[in-house]
Amino acid sequence: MAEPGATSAVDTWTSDEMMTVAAARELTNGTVCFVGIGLPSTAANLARTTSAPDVVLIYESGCIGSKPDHLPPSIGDGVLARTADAVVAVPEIFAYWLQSGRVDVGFLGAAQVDRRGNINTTVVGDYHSPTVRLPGAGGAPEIATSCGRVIITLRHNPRALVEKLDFVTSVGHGDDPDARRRLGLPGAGPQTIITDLGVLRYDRVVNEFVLTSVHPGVEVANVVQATGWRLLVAETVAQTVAPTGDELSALRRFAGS
Amino acid sequence: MAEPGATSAVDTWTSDEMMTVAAARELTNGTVCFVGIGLPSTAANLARTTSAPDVVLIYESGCIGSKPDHLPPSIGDGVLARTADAVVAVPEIFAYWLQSGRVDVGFLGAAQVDRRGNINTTVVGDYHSPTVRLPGAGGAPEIATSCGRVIITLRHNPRALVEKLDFVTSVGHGDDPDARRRLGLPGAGPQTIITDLGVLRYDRVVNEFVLTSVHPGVEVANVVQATGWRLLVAETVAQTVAPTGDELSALRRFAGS
Amino acid sequence: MARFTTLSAAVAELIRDGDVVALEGFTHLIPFAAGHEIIRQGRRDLTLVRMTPDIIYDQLIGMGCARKMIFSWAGNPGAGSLHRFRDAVEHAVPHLLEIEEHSHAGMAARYQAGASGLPFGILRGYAGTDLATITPTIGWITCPFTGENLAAVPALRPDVGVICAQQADRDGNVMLWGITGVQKEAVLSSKHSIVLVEEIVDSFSPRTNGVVLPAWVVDAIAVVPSGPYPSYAQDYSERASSFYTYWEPISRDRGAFLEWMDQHVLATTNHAGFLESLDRELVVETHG
Amino acid sequence: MARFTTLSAAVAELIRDGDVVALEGFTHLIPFAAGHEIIRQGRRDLTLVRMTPDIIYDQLIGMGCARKMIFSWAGNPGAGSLHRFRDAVEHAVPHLLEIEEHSHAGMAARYQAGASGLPFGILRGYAGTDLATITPTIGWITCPFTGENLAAVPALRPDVGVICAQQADRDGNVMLWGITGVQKEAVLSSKHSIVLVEEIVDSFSPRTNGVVLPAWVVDAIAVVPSGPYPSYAQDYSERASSFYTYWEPISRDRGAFLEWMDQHVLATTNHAGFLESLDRELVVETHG
Repeated sequence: MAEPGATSAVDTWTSDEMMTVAAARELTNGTVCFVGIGLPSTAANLARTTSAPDVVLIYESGCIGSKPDHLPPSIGDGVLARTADAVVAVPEIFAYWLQSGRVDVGFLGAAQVDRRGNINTTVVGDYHSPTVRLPGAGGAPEIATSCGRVIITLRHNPRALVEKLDFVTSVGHGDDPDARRRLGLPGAGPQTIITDLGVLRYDRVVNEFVLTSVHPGVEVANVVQATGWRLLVAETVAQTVAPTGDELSALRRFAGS
Repeated sequence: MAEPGATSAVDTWTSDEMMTVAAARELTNGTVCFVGIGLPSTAANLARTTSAPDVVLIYESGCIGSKPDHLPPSIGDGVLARTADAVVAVPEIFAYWLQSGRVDVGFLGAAQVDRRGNINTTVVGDYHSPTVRLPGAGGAPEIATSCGRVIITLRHNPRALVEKLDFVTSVGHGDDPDARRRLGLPGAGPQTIITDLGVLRYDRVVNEFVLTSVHPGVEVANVVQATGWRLLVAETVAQTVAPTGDELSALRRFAGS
Repeated sequence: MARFTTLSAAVAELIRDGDVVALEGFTHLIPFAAGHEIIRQGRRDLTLVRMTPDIIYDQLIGMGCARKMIFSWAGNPGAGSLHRFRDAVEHAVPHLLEIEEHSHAGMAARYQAGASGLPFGILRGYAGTDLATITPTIGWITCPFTGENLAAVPALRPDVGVICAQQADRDGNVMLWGITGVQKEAVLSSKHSIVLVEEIVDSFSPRTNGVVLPAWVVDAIAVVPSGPYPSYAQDYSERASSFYTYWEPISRDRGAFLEWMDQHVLATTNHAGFLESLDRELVVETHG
Repeated sequence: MARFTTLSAAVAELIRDGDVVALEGFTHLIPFAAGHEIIRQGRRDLTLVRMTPDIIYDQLIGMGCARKMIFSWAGNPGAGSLHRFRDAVEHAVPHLLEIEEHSHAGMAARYQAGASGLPFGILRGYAGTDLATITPTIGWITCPFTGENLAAVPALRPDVGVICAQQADRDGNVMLWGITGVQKEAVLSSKHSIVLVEEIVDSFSPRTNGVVLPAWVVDAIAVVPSGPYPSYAQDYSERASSFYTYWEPISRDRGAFLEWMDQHVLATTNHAGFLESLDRELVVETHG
């Protein structure tokens, strides 16, 4: 985790801002990062404009090394192409850049995630008669397959962090610690889940995500209650360093411009 | 075959010029043509600058629609890229443009060809202990596989038009009229062999190439003697129309400039 | 060989009821105008193919043009759901929509296979997912050299591929640049193609990620300025992000949706008419 | 991450005896200077990979650097044979050369598979040819959807990929344009890469078929003006076709070949020295 810097924290920030800042801190300089729409793009660009100026952002629209000066509302805005080191076709971005194993970190959102980091972005309810039809897979299954590691971000509630997924769109650690090897998934899979309440890290021994950090103002009990499975809690739970003034001003400048 | 035009023939031309002119006449306007180095490139460009201005030349170097103003000595000269409608990567030219079945006519040269239009450009003698090591396959096997039809050009002698190939580099009609279908080769295969002595056309019924035309000054007997197999001769053998003055001046201007 | 025509004539001639149609575009250069014209001409039973179906596919579905959709991510990017798509899948409104869903990598491999004249493409993906269970067009293949098991997906070969590009030259060659998505593959994998361009130029300039499609792989070219609106054409316009949020409440309500479609699509005769029918502030900031 | 260095340092650091090395280039941008440097440093037992091995591979073979060659077309384009290659294959001079030969389409598919992180690629080819008999790296695979039988070829993953490009920027990004061959794939499939550039620029301009390789996929960049000579760098030089014909009688005679290599490669310390050692008329018309 990057040092948050010496600037003192400020008092007012939203839990979404805390989540974004915590995600940005996961990226160190030089990391090659496959960036999805929304929070991942915000977090990666926050890292790029603060602690990790040489982070490389790859967008599935084919933009490699984009350096946008404002937050693009989609993953295919003109600013991403204009500021990229290279722009390539979409088949190439998935074959030559993602599948090849060149990406260190993939960011994924989720409608549902389970204790092993498996992800559902397809349906709530039965597939053939869904309660809520979600957008579907997009780039996620192969991001989960091929990135060096995956960071999952989502808002924490029992309908999102669930005991059992309605549909497995993207594989985290399957059902057991050996599942990825058995399925031929080369990346290490999800290692971190960052929510608006805290940070969960994958523990290979118990083969599930364990609460390791709570955000300022959040109690461990809150997080346990907001989780749909019996959440394991680390022996020592840290308190996430609050967003610094530098982080917040960079985030707000970037998102607002 | 394109009309040679009204201009009267001139007296002096080489047998190689006759061969090139005869090959050029095979291309009608709008034909998409996959062009190899040497005579094919000369013939295709001759067609483009005379009878078939809208012939589309594709070079395996990735140049699509090149319109060179002089004969390039290689298939990758700058003039081919500078005058192309599009330049693409080599993997793309083979996958999206050749294998896809978008090319009407492929031109192939040969060190050896047999009566069924199978081609050897690999070795003379035994593969593992060759008398002459030739350049190898290049683009030929898949040109022979995927083009709508193939035109073969080579100088006529019994060591080139042989009873049995030393090595099958590219498949014409295999051993029997059904071979292409059985092997899954979508194009119609070689339909014409143009040499410095005459023109042979593939006859599906007898499953071999038949002499249909001799160049001016060549006797049928000369051609039969210069062929390494018992050459079948059409009932009526035409005489190839001699190169016209227009064709010769275009050819010489193009090749010489 | 490309012919210059109107969009309306191109749709009338090349797109038929029951066709498999790919209107491709990856955020950039989405052929909205073509989708509207398909709606105006009342096509039915289409199989709609696209990696990222967005508002224009939502409109085609809501207006009853589609029998099936083949896709990998269906949403209103940055704004929310495709409510007409959801209504069709969740409640069979206006009628049942068959779906065949893949991942982006799988769809890209399918287009590549189609453009390459191969029956299938391969990728490392789908293993362990439920996609592999519910989508019959996901298969498996073993590497003959390493024994690795990989996913196989069949080639896409749409009847008609429709894309937007920035420019055509007078010979009918087409050029697009910037984010070019799978548009080259959509054209090269389709039996026929329609290209909407911003303008006709005497000659092309080199561009970042410039893609030129020669005239002989294109069937019809129509000049439709701002044809991608509310999407954009790089160096001609900006993405009208406000339209995507404006659309969210309209699409949520089927009545409001139908009224809007009546007023802005069915009651207009072409894309210029559509753009004129919109509130000026929705258009003018991004599309001049 | 790309480091700027000299060609001699890059070869010394990255290319080792026994390595699989791809010096790619398709007529255009052939890394001649890198081949000469490998000869100067006396590398041995290399497996040389290239679609179109030409004079520079002939020189590497004749000088005893190569144990094996993986290729699809070995000739002196427009001029004749590779006599040193032929001497190795026909008479084991200077020693036996193992060969593994494919078609262009097969080699391209192998590079694509390597760049894509796949163990193999597929193509419609080789069926009925003797290539399928003598080359063990040609296999077969059945389409799980149509039952069609297709050729399979294993991925290429060279230890080092070496290419020429026109430009690098100060951050180490690399740009090449014009005929770009399989150079992107050669770099992306290789474990390490060396790029020779004509010059370093502040920023890139858009170019026809412009390919940019980001700094983080390149290991070493060396500025070597006219590095491709007698091949060329579009917009910097023209192909020195006269060199290819000049070379034919030299390469035909092993004695003349060795003398020439001594004088022009071994006795010079770098590419500038090599160019100076040549008769002026061979160089000046095409490479200024």
